[in-house]
Amino acid sequence: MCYNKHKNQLILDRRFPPKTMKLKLKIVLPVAFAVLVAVVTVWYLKRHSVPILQPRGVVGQKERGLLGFTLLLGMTVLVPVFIMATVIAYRYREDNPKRVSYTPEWSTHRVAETIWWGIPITIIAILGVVTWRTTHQLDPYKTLASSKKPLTIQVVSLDWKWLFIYPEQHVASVNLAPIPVGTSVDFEITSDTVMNSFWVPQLGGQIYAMPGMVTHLHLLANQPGDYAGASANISGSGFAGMKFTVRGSSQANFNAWLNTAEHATQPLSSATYATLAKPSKNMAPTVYNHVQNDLYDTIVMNYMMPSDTKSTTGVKQ
Amino acid sequence: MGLFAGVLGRLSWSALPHAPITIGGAILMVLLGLAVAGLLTYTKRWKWLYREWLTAQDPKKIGVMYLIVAGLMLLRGFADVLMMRAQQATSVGSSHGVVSADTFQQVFSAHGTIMIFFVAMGLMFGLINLVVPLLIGARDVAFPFLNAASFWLFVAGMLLINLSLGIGEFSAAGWLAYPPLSELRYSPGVGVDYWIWSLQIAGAGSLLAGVNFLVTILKMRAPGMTLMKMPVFVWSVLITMIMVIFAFPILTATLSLLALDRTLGMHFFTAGQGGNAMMYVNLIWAWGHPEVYILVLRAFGIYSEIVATFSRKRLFGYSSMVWALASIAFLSFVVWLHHFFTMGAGADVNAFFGITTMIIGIPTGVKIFNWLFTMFRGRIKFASPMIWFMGFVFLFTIGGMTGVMLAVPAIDYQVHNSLFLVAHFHNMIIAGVVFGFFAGVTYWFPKIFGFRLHDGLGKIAAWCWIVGFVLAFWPLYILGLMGATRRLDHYDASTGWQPLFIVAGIGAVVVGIGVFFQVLQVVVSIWQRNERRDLTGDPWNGRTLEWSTASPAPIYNFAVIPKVSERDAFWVAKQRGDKPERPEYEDITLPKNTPLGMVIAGFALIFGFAVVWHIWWLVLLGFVGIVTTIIIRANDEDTEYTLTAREVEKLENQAAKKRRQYA
Amino acid sequence: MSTVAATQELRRLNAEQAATKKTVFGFWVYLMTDCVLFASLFATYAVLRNNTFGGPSGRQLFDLPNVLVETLILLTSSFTCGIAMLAAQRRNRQATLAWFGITFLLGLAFLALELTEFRHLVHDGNSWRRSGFLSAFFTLVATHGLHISIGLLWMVVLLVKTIRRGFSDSLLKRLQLLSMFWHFLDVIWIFIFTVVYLMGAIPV
Amino acid sequence: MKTVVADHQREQAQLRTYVTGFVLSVGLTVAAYLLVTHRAFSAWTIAITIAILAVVQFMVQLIFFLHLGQDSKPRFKIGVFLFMLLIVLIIVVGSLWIMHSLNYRMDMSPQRIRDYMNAQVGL
Repeated sequence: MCYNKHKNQLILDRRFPPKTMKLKLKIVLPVAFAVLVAVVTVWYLKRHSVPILQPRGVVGQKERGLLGFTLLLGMTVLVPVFIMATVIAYRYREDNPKRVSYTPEWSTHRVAETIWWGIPITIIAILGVVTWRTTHQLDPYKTLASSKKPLTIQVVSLDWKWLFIYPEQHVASVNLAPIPVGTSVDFEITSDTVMNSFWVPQLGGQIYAMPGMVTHLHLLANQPGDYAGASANISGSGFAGMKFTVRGSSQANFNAWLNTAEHATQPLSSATYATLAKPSKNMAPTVYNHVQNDLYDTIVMNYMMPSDTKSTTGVKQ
Repeated sequence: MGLFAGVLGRLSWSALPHAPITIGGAILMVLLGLAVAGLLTYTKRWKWLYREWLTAQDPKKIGVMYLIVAGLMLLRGFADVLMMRAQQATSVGSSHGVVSADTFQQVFSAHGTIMIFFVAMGLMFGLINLVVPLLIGARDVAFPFLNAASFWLFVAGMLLINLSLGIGEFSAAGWLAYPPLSELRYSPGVGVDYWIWSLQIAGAGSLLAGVNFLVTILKMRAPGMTLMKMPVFVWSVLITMIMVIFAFPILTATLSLLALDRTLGMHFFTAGQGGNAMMYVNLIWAWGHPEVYILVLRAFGIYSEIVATFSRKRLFGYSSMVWALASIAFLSFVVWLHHFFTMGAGADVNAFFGITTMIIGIPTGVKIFNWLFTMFRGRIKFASPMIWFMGFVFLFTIGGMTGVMLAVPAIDYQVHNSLFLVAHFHNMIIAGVVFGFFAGVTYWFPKIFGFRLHDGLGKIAAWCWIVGFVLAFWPLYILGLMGATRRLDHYDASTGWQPLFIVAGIGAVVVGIGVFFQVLQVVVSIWQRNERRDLTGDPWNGRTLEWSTASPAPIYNFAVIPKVSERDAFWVAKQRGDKPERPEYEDITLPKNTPLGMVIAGFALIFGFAVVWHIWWLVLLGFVGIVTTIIIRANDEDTEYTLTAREVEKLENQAAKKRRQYA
Repeated sequence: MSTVAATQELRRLNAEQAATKKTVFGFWVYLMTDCVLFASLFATYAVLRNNTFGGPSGRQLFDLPNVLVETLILLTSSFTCGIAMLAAQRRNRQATLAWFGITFLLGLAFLALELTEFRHLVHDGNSWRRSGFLSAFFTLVATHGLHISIGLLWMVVLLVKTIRRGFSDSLLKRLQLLSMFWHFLDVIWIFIFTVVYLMGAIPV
Repeated sequence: MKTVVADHQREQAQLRTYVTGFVLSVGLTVAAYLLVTHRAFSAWTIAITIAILAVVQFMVQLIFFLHLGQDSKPRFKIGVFLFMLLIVLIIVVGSLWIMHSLNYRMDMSPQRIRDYMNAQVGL
């Protein structure tokens, strides 16, 4: 029977779960489970590439530091709450044999309340100051301080591929963007299809690619290497394939790549661009040369002005 | 197709589903419907269903129907979860998993929309209908007919979104359908229209319910119950209703603009022609963020009630809890830009919204400390609601911490739209909102149905949900840091992500076991209902007014409206041990049952379906139907009946006699 | 016996009055949500104001004298609606019907002027498909026009009810709601008139 | 008898408020209209003044026609109204601030954006 009429009190259902599970187990088991999860996590992170925690770009390193700082700040609230919750739940449980005080009417305590209004406020104040400073410091529109001459790459997100145009060098490449190491690279990003998000986790940060608008993202690679990039905003059925690589390379390798690009077989005129703009998935990296110089501006302007005034791109509105 | 095109707009045979998964889902839904219809005809209960439930105006009946519909939608949403986990665990390198990319995108769009709009909002309005009139000592809501109409509009929205499984397809643009992807040019199908119109209809239902409950709480409290003497759950409902009435019009406006873009060729958010897609993102999140706080604030209210009752102590710091609720409500309207830090706004704008987002963490932290100090020096009885609460405390704090991390714009640049973000908001919604409702439903179940739920099974379900949640979403936090974006239907083997997706799949299965135990709990409790009956109306030694009346609560809630003099009125009365004096009954006027609420929603469903398929004559018919039904209802004079004092006395004695039989 | 009946009657009257105040408050809350709906449309219009995509802007399209006449008509209809409510409180059926009739005609005139303005715009090729600005303009002004039509339909329903069944408390309550709705629409039009038309016509 | 007279007086007072409300509204509308059509001041001052005139007319309509603020003790009506104003301000001003900041950085001419970026040297 589960309801005892005389004592007008609820007897927990003894039949299920089995009586034998000791109370201590109910605390030790979750703690053990949490420790196991933490250990497996650390082991797993050690053995796999974790771009956000192993950045190779100046911006990425600053952002990782900020992530660590905020995590620690958060821990100063999380750990006390976990400890208090466990201790209070254990000590003041109903069937605690030890005599513990029971004050049903006690419901306010000035000092305690000022403490837990005060502490979160100070923590958030600290974090607020840090946020204000770092948001201005890490503004994607800022050029990064570097000894070398900054490089501009115009990025156009298409239906499920990325087009990188090197305006000064008049070459273009799809799904592969070599950049010289140690240079502040200004990515001028727009889209000729739906909204995408240009994201290179290992170099740091992302920004939306939107049709008819130009957004800027400055990245700087500290050392050579292939850095995976992806679109972080759903853009239709080929979204999972919208991957590209930013190849940090020494100045020599970068110049070598430019040479091969200049002698590429296909020029990037508006006609070839029109075929390129047609939807296609998982396109292998290809290179174009003799890029038509106002191609990028036309792509952007196509959405700003009616196309009858000046239209070269094949993609009709 | 000449004549045919005009008559049925875009609707044609090709609208039937092709992909195996959707065909299976559609057939399952049809079979389920037929089974229920068959059962009703077999037990000859159609009349009973129509008389007792479909035309009901009693908020408790409407609340039960909300819970049933939301429960069904939880199962459907959970089916989407299993499909997504299976796809993401298997679709690596050469293999393309269980579903095609396009179906996968429809699955996650449907999952998000159903879970937020039809499960969370449904459970919430269900609980509020059931309990708020009881908590404030009222007999009914302010506008009973409006209450029934908003429930049926909610059902019409639910039906429209489920119709998209069988006829046509659903939106593949995510649960918030950002343009230009959701514009005609990139989503030419009917998917996005289904999404828009099911949300418009359900959203209208929510808005009307918001107005209704705001007026109920402000105007129909028991005599003597001032605002600061209300139970904290009623405070959280009052504040949430204020947020509902000021957030949902933004959703209605934004969805209408997108609908105008798609139907009349306007250019609000189109890529060219002067449209500005960024404005859509701005408006949808100006509603979006208050919406998620609308969900979580009421779960906070439920936790306050549960912790106070099960610790057998007054809630700690009542006024600071109310101030925390009010400050969260206001702050929730000034933070929405943290959903698009990475769109390219200036550093000042990003920093401002980052800081306001962090400030919301303060009142939430205060509430958690207040709950812990309510438990401090109490006598805590760990029934299953308290297990849900303990799960909430541990998991929600982790979610809160990752939320504060995401509030820093520079960090958000790294993890925006990654699985880290997905894990964060699931942390908040599952650990916060869903655990809160399961605890609330278990807590108030005896007051609604007269018998208690099986507590042991409830605890196992709670543990399954907690462990399953950690297994399902902790890997997602790691995957987010490893560079995995959300909504991926395929990824390369070289990324090393597959083991984590498999663990997440196992987590989903464990949560599935938890859901199974919940269904088992309900079935077992119904099976043993005579043993588990609650005869005193106060199974948990409660503190607030709803435990002073019998359970299941009679149709008029209170034979005599109680007088209230201070907080936790019922607890104080019990402590003083004053005998309930002989009640002198009075006449009670109650609303008559009417099917018109259902009829309006039926016409709204026809209107929505017709607009989706451009069947213009049916659109006109639907609209005219709605207007005429409203006019008919407005002219209908005798909408109430009165129970004379003697009838009330007879009903009370009958109920008392039945209770004595069970004892 | 009479005291019991009197208290019964008093309690019924109080209940009646409480019910009216509750409904009026409920409708007022609904009007506030409509304000937020219009605020979203105003915000969208303000953002898309200059997105004319090469097409004509407000300055070329708006015929200010016509709009001034519309505004004055709506103000007068708001005034006559006030007078009609006074007559209704006096339960003078003739005066109420007359004044509400005038309010109805003024509302209809406002709607007619607005529709002709729309027809001219569409006729000259500046329909809502032409540009973001025109979409926002048509939607904002037409939503207000839609609310006006709902108000007019509501007025017809209530006038027919007054003619057929004369005054009852619930009818007075509904007339009060209608007049609140009508004054509210007038307030919204003030902002449309200022933000859309006047600010649109300021020579920059 | 006394109640009838009181009603009459109350009605006259009500009529007077409607008339003054109406005259004020018409006056404000025409004033704003003339300001715009006679280009007497700079665009900026005209915009500000007609905005103020609109707000004044808004208040006139609220007080004279919608009888705001004269309800019973727990003033929920005016409470809901003020919170609505707050939300409307947040949405409209917030949206404009955000969209201005977005557009300012989004479709600038290439030359101006280069200066903008160079002006703020980052890390």
